[in-house]
Amino acid sequence: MDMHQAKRIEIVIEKPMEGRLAKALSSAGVTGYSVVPVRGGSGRSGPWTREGEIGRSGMVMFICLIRPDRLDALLEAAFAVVERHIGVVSVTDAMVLRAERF
Amino acid sequence: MDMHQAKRIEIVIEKPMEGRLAKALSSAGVTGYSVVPVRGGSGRSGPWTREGEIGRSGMVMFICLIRPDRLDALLEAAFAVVERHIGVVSVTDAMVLRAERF
Amino acid sequence: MDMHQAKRIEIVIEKPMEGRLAKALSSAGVTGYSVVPVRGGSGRSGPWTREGEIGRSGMVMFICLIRPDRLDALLEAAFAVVERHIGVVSVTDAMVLRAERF
Amino acid sequence: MSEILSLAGANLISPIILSFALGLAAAMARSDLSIPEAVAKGMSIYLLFAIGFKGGASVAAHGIDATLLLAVGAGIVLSFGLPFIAFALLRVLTGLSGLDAAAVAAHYGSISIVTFVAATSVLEGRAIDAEGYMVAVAAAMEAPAILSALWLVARSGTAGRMEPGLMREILLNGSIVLLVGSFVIGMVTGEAGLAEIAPFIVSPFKGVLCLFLLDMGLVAGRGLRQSRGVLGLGAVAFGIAMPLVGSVIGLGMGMAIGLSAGGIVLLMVLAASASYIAVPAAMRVALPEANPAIYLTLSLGVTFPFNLTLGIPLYVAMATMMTGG
Amino acid sequence: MSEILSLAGANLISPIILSFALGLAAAMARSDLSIPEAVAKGMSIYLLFAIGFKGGASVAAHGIDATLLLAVGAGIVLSFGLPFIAFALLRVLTGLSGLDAAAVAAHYGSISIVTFVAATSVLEGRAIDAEGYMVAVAAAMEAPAILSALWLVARSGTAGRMEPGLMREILLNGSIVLLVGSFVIGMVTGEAGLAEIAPFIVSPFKGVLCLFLLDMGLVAGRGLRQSRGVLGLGAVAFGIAMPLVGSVIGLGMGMAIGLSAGGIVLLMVLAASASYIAVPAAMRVALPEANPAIYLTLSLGVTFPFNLTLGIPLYVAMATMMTGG
Amino acid sequence: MSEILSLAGANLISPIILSFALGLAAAMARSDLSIPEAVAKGMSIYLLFAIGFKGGASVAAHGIDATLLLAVGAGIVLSFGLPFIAFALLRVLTGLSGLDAAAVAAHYGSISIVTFVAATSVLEGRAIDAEGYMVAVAAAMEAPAILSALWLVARSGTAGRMEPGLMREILLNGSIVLLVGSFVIGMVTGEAGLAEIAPFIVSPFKGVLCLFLLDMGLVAGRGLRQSRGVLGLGAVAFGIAMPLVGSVIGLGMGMAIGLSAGGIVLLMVLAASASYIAVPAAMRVALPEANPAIYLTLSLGVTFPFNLTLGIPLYVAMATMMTGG
Ligand SMILES: Nc1ncnc2c1ncn2[C@@H]1O[C@H](COP(=O)(O)O)[C@@H](O)[C@H]1O
Ligand SMILES: Nc1ncnc2c1ncn2[C@@H]1O[C@H](COP(=O)(O)O)[C@@H](O)[C@H]1O
Ligand SMILES: Nc1ncnc2c1ncn2[C@@H]1O[C@H](COP(=O)(O)O)[C@@H](O)[C@H]1O
Ligand code: NA
Ligand code: NA
Ligand code: NA
Repeated sequence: MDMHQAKRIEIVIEKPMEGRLAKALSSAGVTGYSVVPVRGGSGRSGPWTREGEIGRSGMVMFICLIRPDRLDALLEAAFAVVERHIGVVSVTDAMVLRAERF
Repeated sequence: MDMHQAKRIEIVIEKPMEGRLAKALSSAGVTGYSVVPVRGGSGRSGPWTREGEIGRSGMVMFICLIRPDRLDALLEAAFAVVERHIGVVSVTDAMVLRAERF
Repeated sequence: MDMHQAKRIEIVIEKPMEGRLAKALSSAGVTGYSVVPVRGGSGRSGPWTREGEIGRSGMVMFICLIRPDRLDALLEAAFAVVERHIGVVSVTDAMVLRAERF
Repeated sequence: MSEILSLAGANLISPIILSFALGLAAAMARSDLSIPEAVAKGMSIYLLFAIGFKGGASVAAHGIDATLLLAVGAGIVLSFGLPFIAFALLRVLTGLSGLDAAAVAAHYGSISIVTFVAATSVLEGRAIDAEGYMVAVAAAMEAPAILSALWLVARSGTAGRMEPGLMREILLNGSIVLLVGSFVIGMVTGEAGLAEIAPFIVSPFKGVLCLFLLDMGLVAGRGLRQSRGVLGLGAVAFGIAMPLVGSVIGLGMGMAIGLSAGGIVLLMVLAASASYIAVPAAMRVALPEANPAIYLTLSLGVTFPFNLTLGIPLYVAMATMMTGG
Repeated sequence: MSEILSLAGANLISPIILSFALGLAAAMARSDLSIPEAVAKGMSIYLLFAIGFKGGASVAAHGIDATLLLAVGAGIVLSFGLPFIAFALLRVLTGLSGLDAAAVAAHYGSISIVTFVAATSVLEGRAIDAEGYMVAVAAAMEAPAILSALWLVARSGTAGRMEPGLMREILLNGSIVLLVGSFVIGMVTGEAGLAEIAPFIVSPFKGVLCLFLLDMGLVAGRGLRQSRGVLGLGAVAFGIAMPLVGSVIGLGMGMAIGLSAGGIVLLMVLAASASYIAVPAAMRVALPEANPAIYLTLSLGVTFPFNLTLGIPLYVAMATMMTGG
Repeated sequence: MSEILSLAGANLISPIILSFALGLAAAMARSDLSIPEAVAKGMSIYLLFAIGFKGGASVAAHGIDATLLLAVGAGIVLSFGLPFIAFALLRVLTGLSGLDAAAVAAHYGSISIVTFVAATSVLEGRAIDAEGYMVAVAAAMEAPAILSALWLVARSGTAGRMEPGLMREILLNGSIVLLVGSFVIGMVTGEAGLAEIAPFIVSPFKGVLCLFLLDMGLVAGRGLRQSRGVLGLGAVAFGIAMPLVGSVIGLGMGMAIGLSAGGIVLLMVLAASASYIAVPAAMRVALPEANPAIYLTLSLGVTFPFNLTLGIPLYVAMATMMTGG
């Protein structure tokens, strides 16, 4: 299999900020991401869960695979959104199939 | 803690292909995987969300930890399914507890 | 961007054990984690899905970013809970923004 | 003519249509109004169960009509045949590739069960009876069109292939199984069974349909907003012409096999409507290279609203006129 | 005998049973028909709330019977005691390990609330009254069996241990809390309260039960398909013999404490039914080494359908015969 | 006085209040009882759709009252103005920072639609009519308070800023769109439309409200348990004083513009209630540094239960006394 270097960025962010992060990513030229639901968790502000909730509360997780050379642009865009908000950003080295997609 | 080398494979694939990927993985002798829902995302075909949808649309994410020497077999099986379809395959180095499980 | 070394721990565990793992993590001083739903999967005990289920069956995934020096404490705490149960624990190297949060 | 317009007008200000319009408007205006996937799916299961059961109970009450088999046969013929007409029309009206045209054609041979349900609701409102087994005809029409589309693609030499297992998947598709299953349950338990659960499947039915159409409006509106520019004028014209063509063929076949006026309307609606659930999923498996934005926007964004608002009253008017009702 | 058969026959063609059969068949045929987890859980909450509330309202209407405490006591004794009988039977009929046998035994001491609900529905259909507080007996029987199973395991020296917090978790289990809570609400607000919400918890109840049983059929069918070969003939025999044994003991206790014919049927059903929600979760915590495929398949795949189809009419026949109804 | 108490007593033992109490108690006791997010959201959509539709149908039946515009205007003034009063009261009663106080103030200027629904239910129970368009007033009051809060923060020189797009987001908020949209649908389709879907939006309404309040009790109880110690005595006092202040102002304005007794009660309830859905989300975007535990616990854990149990009967008593009803 022909594998290519990539970065995997994972951003956990509050749901009300989801649209803003999506917009920031696309402005930064990020070509693709997937959003995974987060059922609950815990942080400095204590534990939480989405059970029974109805509003735009809770958090979501963006997962984004990109070419390594575009990492900085992505992080800057993400950081501008996350900055004043709670949320977690992490980056992992990864290999991807079909590099032309990233 | 006794940790062992492993590979973590993450495959985002269209929901209608979920059953075929599962079958391909088990044919390739992959012993375990977990499937995580994907709420939405964006790619070359634009943004999407599962809100309000009722059919087998959208995507799911397979997460699969395996012994490094079995990576190629898995990737080949996965690629045969993903090939003509939209979908993203990435591989990360990981360490696992309880290697006998993989 | 100012990035810092971290470890990303991913624990797939049975839902009935979710509360116990959360408690063990917080006793071990783990400051933050997110819980992601798992829709289904496969392992030595065969394939499963959450479709149509109503009880506390199935599995959930804890994702936890921590400072590398706290990895052992976390793994010990997690292992004490997972030990007799089915479940998968993996660790990946990662970089994080805003290290003061971990 | 003026009667058709007044019928259409009355249809347009029903809670059902207005709920769809509300969803459409909300999505277009980018409101965050949305219905959770699980709730939307739950409502669709409710609607399929209710419509199947009521159809079966009605067959139990009125006895199996000699035309049952004819009607099912007509449905299967329509589902196999309409894709060819759709394909030809698409080649004339649009510049779509053979692959995309075949994928679209599959949708128009198959059916939209919600359009069917909305039509049933309109018929009830006007006290026009229809054969209960039309539900079985609907189920029979879901799948055959997919085969025609694959054949169209194979003939053109492109990539489409019959994936192993796809046929079983299509025939045992959840909505077909639920529709046929609840039809059989309704037939077996009859009026007594219906009486037991009528407060669940009859009385609140229309209200649930409103919320479901609100959701469909939201999904359709979101699709229209995101795929602006995907459809040319020719494609939009197809999305309106095709249901008209289909309905006329349905009218002819319905009269030929001797359905009641209500049954004819329902056959017309089945012929005129386009799938947006079962067929899209099958297309993603069998023809992944076809562009989903095209077939989804056409089916859900153009043809569905057309049938819901203007089509159904028009088909009712045509059928009542032709049967001298 | 022939009457039992005709009762069973009538029971078998009810929408409720046929919905279960539809789900079972669909899952066996590997249809993709499925009900979202959230909807299934929503329906179970609805059913628990409705059944609890109606029980409480009925107690408010008829006054607290002197036998209430006796009935709850009998339920607790049954729940504690039945696992020992189940365990012994399993050792005779099957080759299951002590651990697996204990885990299975816990399920049979506890109860299946849906079987209880289905039985209530059958009683209503035949106009047989039952004590409203049988709902409280059901709640009381959920947990004790788990303790018996843990004791059985501890005695055999295997790994089972009383996890800290497990007892609180079991007793404050969502379904117990909801059942008891809505029972109390029904008792406090009485007939007036019931009248206010009857269009929600009474009229559509049976219809919701149909969809819920459709889901249970899907889950059971999926389980049966995946665990083919897990159960030997002996285990299957146990899955049918144990409810019969349980129901006879329930019959005896019900008569001894002076329940009405309907109340006796419900106590028999509680004794005969096996848990498939609360107990499995507790077993995953307390006895993780026990094989869930065994206890889930037995409880949901064998005993539940047996009770639903043949068991309930049999228990009704036995109870009416013994009470001379 | 004794009459208020007896009204409050009667209110307290309604299924609605007791369901809330059950949820609260279950969460406090750390039961795992919970309602899936999708089901909770589905119920909230149902309630908004039903209440909006019924309001619109009632306007269609009774004609548009001359006071409609006045009432909407009064609502907007209240929503803009109440945050200033709340802010001042908070500075007096608590040691909250300006930022936290402003965030809390925004919640109290906006409204809780479930409190409104519960009040409607109480009014119906006592056969007190209210203007159907009060639903529109509710919708109009959701958003303005947010602007006042942002202004309060900006004045104090802290970080709050008007995020681009926030205003559109707030005004096209799902609950506003659904409430206004279904209100319009109800107005357009009128009594005939209502009759078509009444078995869905009228008969089972109260029952759904019970389950929804069970969920709110669970969420509120969980919040209270987790944020123990977050609120000082002063904050709790504010959570009870502010609805009283708001209701009195609402009473005055309602009388001034000539609403009926029922309409006055609803305006009082709107003024007295605090948002816990739309405003929290807006605050997370606009004032992320404000502590959500404070405003959520106050709004959902203190003021909501107060209004539900004691507030509503008190407001009814006040309004009927002042209007000589
Ligand atoms: N170290 C972490 N690893 C994973 N998720 C985290 C971590 N810290 C915070 N989170 C997530 O972010 C949310 C808010 O964190 P905080 O701002 O610390 O309260 C938490 O509730 C978690 O869902
Ligand atoms: N780079 C990426 N990282 C994460 N997910 C992606 C990426 N690219 C595509 N996806 C997911 O795959 C879907 C289809 O991608 P595409 O084929 O590019 O439209 C997207 O909607 C995302 O959910
Ligand atoms: N290698 C793996 N990678 C990812 N998830 C796994 C893996 N093995 C097991 N799992 C998950 O853990 C569950 C239980 O595994 P097992 O104990 O092997 O039956 C599976 O059903 C999966 O959801
Ligand atoms: Na068609
Ligand atoms: Na039992
Ligand atoms: Na207010």
